[in-house]
Amino acid sequence: MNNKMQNLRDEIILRSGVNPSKCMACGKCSATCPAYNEMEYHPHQFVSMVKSGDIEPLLASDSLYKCLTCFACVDRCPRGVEPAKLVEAVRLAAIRQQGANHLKPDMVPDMLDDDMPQQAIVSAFRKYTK
Amino acid sequence: MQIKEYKPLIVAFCCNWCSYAGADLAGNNRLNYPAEVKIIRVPCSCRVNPMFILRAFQRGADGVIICGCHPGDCHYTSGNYYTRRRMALLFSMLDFLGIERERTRVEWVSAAEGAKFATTMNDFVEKVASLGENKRLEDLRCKR
Amino acid sequence: MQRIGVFVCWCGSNIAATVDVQAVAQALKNEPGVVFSTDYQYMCSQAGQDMIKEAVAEHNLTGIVVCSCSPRMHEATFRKTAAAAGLNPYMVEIANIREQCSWVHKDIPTGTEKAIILGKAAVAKVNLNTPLTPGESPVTKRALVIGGGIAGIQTALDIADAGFPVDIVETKPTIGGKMAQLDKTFPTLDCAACILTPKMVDVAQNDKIRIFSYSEVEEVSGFVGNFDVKIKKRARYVKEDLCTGCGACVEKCPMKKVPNEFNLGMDNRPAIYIPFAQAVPKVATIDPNACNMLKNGKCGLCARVCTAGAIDYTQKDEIIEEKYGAIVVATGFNPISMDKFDEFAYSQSKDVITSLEFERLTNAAGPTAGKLVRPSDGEHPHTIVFVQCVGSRCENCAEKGKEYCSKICCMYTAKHAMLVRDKYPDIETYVFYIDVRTPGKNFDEFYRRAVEEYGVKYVKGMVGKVSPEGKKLKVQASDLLNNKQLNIDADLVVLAAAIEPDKSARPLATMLTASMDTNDFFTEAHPKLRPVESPTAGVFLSGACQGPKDIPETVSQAGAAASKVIGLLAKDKLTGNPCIASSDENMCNGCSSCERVCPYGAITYVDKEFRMPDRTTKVRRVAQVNPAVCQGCGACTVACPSGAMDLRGFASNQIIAEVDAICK
Amino acid sequence: MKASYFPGCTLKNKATHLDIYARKCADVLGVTLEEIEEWQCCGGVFTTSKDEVATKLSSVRALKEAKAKNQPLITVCSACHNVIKQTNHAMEDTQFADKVNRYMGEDAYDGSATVYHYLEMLRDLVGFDKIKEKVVNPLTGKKIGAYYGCLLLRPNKVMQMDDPENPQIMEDFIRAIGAEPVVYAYRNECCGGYIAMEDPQSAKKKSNRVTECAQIAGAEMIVTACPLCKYNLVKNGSELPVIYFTELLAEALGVKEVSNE
Repeated sequence: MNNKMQNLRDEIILRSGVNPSKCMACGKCSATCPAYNEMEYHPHQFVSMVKSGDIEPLLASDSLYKCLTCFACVDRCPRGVEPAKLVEAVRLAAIRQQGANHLKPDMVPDMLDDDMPQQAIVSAFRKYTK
Repeated sequence: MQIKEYKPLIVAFCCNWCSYAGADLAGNNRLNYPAEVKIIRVPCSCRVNPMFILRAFQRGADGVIICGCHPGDCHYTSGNYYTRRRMALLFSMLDFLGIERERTRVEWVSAAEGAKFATTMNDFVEKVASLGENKRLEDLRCKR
Repeated sequence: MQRIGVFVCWCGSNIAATVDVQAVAQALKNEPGVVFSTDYQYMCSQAGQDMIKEAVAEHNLTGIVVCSCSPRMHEATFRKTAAAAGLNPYMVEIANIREQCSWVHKDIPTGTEKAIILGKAAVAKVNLNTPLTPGESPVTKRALVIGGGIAGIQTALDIADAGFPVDIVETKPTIGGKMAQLDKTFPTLDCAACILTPKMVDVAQNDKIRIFSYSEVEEVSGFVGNFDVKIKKRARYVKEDLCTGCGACVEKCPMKKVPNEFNLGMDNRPAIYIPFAQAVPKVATIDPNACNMLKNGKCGLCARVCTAGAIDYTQKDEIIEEKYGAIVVATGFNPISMDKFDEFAYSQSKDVITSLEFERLTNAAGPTAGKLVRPSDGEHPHTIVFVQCVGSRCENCAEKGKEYCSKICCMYTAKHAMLVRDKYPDIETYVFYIDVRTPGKNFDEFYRRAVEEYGVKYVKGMVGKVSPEGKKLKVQASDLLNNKQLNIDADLVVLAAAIEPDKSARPLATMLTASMDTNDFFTEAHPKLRPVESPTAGVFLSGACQGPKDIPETVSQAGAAASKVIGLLAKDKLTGNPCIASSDENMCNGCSSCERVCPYGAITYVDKEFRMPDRTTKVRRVAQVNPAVCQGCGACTVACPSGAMDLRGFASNQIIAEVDAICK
Repeated sequence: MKASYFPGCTLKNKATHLDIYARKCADVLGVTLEEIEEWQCCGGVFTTSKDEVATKLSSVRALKEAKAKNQPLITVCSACHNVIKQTNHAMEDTQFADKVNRYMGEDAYDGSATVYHYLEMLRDLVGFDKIKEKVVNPLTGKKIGAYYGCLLLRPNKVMQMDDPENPQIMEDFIRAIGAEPVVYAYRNECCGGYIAMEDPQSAKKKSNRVTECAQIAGAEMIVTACPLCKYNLVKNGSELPVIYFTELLAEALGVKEVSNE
């Protein structure tokens, strides 16, 4: 792990409040994840990859935007690891980079339909942009 | 008058089952700590009456440390919990009397922690030495 | 005034290299009470000991100070030497000038100075030593075993084998415990009943063993060798001595819809019942919550069909008082409740069951006569999913699961899956595991056989969600090795629930003043060297009450506990530690402070008559220490506000004398 | 009884029914809902990151106002409830609260307000027994599947509404209005949420899974507290009608015309 990755790893751990060392690799987070099939990297991989400092592939992956923040992994984890918070911290590390917003305002009109609640739009903005 | 190098006088109460054995282990491993530390063996840290500590200060001790088993490991199941509570009270009273907090300490040292015993004593002696002589409670009539 | 001899040991060069031993001996010669002082190369050697003995005779010594290695090393040696010389062994004190002086200090002046001070402290202490004699107490030669599972049964049999009478107290109507509910046992696959029931019969036929079934321990007082125990024998409304166990009443009872606890509620039993065919004692019991006769006086059918006249609706709970020399705790375990784990849909579907329920479901004496079917509709299952570690190895979920590994689940799950595949090769079996833990004789071989020979599909990963949909259980799980999420349509899901100590253990521990860990497992006196003894003298531990255990481990621990009990009961008298607390009755004001801090319950209060100066008498409540129970920690001496309580061997004035000597 | 009320953006727009009937029913049940003045959107999702301060300010303002009036804060929308309740919990951490309070003017806020979801209000402040008494049109015979989604229950450590794996609050509510609850396993799984914006296919899979599961269990109708859940289920072709719980309550209490759905 080089210095930069070490720092990023520490920052992610600090920001999320998650200690990936608590993970016992049972895979229940990935077993319970509703977005599993859309993800390239799955919740348990986020935990183990952050732990080992292998963060670059995560930053580049679309998986960051597939998490639904439904917290199933958080509540069902037997070790209290809270993978969803880790996913969010990695996502923030990605979208906080300049020009890296995942969702841009001019993309939004095409995504809407008449019934789409405001809730969806504000949530998506909060999750995908900085 | 001859100026003597200041060396603090430290009394250490060690419970027989953990900390005294820890001190023995420090010896077995030849881990140095200052000779100012003199150990008194008690069956359990809860045998240490606050009176003993006051007595030590009265007689000119500069620091008193009590060592017991780690919480949950007491040979007598709960003795060290009593120690913890009693000493919390005593130390705050001593603080009130002007005896610096650093002059008293409770430390948990297991029979396997020879190294911890030595580092604890080194640290404690250093802290007490930096405070200088204990004058507040010393009874000059008992002065050596 | 004491006449003290000081003996400074060189320990070869161990001490002599950094301590000027002659200077130490010389300096201590002038201490008060010291009449003789010398040094020698090896005090612990025969020659050294002889030297001490000669000095005692020659100088008429009353106390001895040995400046040598740690008292943990040779205190016992020098006490024996003193005794051989005709002194009380407790008139010896050791100044530790090796481990705590010569070995940790580098230069001779420093080491010598400290050694002298340590020697002075020891002399100051010996000046105040008094001869101590250990107390003795008699031993009641009878043991009590609490819990009648395989642990209690084995312990009782072994104790009885040595010729001592044993009583077993069991809360259920029969002994046998969890093992009686099991089908087969790993790793040999012999049937649990076939190996357990002969032992149960042995217990019943052993004239040294009494069984108090349907009973519980109500009160314990006393101490090692002399426990007084009250046992509540609950009314079973059947006279045990008359009932022949013929079962006519069970057959005729009209109230047939009571959930059968022996089959974990998977079928029903009548209000009067015998838990299973091989029950010991084979005596019927009436469930007062279900029996019409007991509830509203209408029925009485069982009394009419009983030719032995054993039914007695007026029976009352009975208290039995008995004395015991030793108590063995064998209260066992239970699977935890699955209420908080409903992601596995235990409360939503009858086809999601625990492993213990699965045992009953495959047991020939179980609710389905051993035919493996879905509990919901009685149909043959095609796919079974086993989930391991449900509630085990959980962090921070005290109200949900357990932090520890339950130890037995890996093996019984392998057994279940293997047996299914053996009997019904058409059934697909999946086992979801985090780790497979098989450290036992022939255990890993057994697990490998399940995988390799029986084709059980082991998947590294966990089940995340079970969703009952129509007749199927949709199981969503992770397969970590293939990095896939699996969706399996299962017919039966079996949860390997964590195990926890029986709920009766906590109140029992309080009664026994025996300590427990945060999980309510009993604590052993030493985790490695005294694994079957409780820190409370006279209380022993057998089986899963001390920690999760499988049957072979339980049986060996049960035997070990029995041997400890036999060792105790074989003694006519117990010799105690003389360094114990004692109270000065004249100073005690009966405040109970000492009683409250005593971890052993060694302190009691008596009303005692005291003669007053004016020749009147006055009755006062004063503390009394039971010398057989006190372990000598000294907590009470500090709690005592009047200074009445003191600790022999570590008396307050002795410790103060040491403090003074060090600070002089 | 008076309570502060946080309706949220969606309730003023696409989910007016959720809001209107919540107010009407509160009147009947003797609860006066006082809308927070100049409330701002909660943001839709809670940001868990410890260094996210700005995204929490709107919730803290609402909480602070409720606290100032010494009233419980009532939410109806699941998302608002989740965000505000989690924010409230985050404010109990003094280090974090210090950062937020720099934006809060003179009065600092310390996380001491109590937040109730409307359902919790019904259960804990009004009582389902009392609701039962006030029902004039019991929905007898209706088989209703409660859909909790993820926001109401999780993270349980903070939300503390009910057992997150086997919740009962909506089922009890359904019983109180005279209908029959249908329990199904996916009632606490995610509908897909905001992913509907950029990956509607993903949301469809999740939503369909929920409705299928409810349908197999025999539900005739799904009741929810979340506008986004309703949107996702309906949009993705739920064969079962999806209704806000406040609408059902209003129907039972006789403040809404009986629907023919």
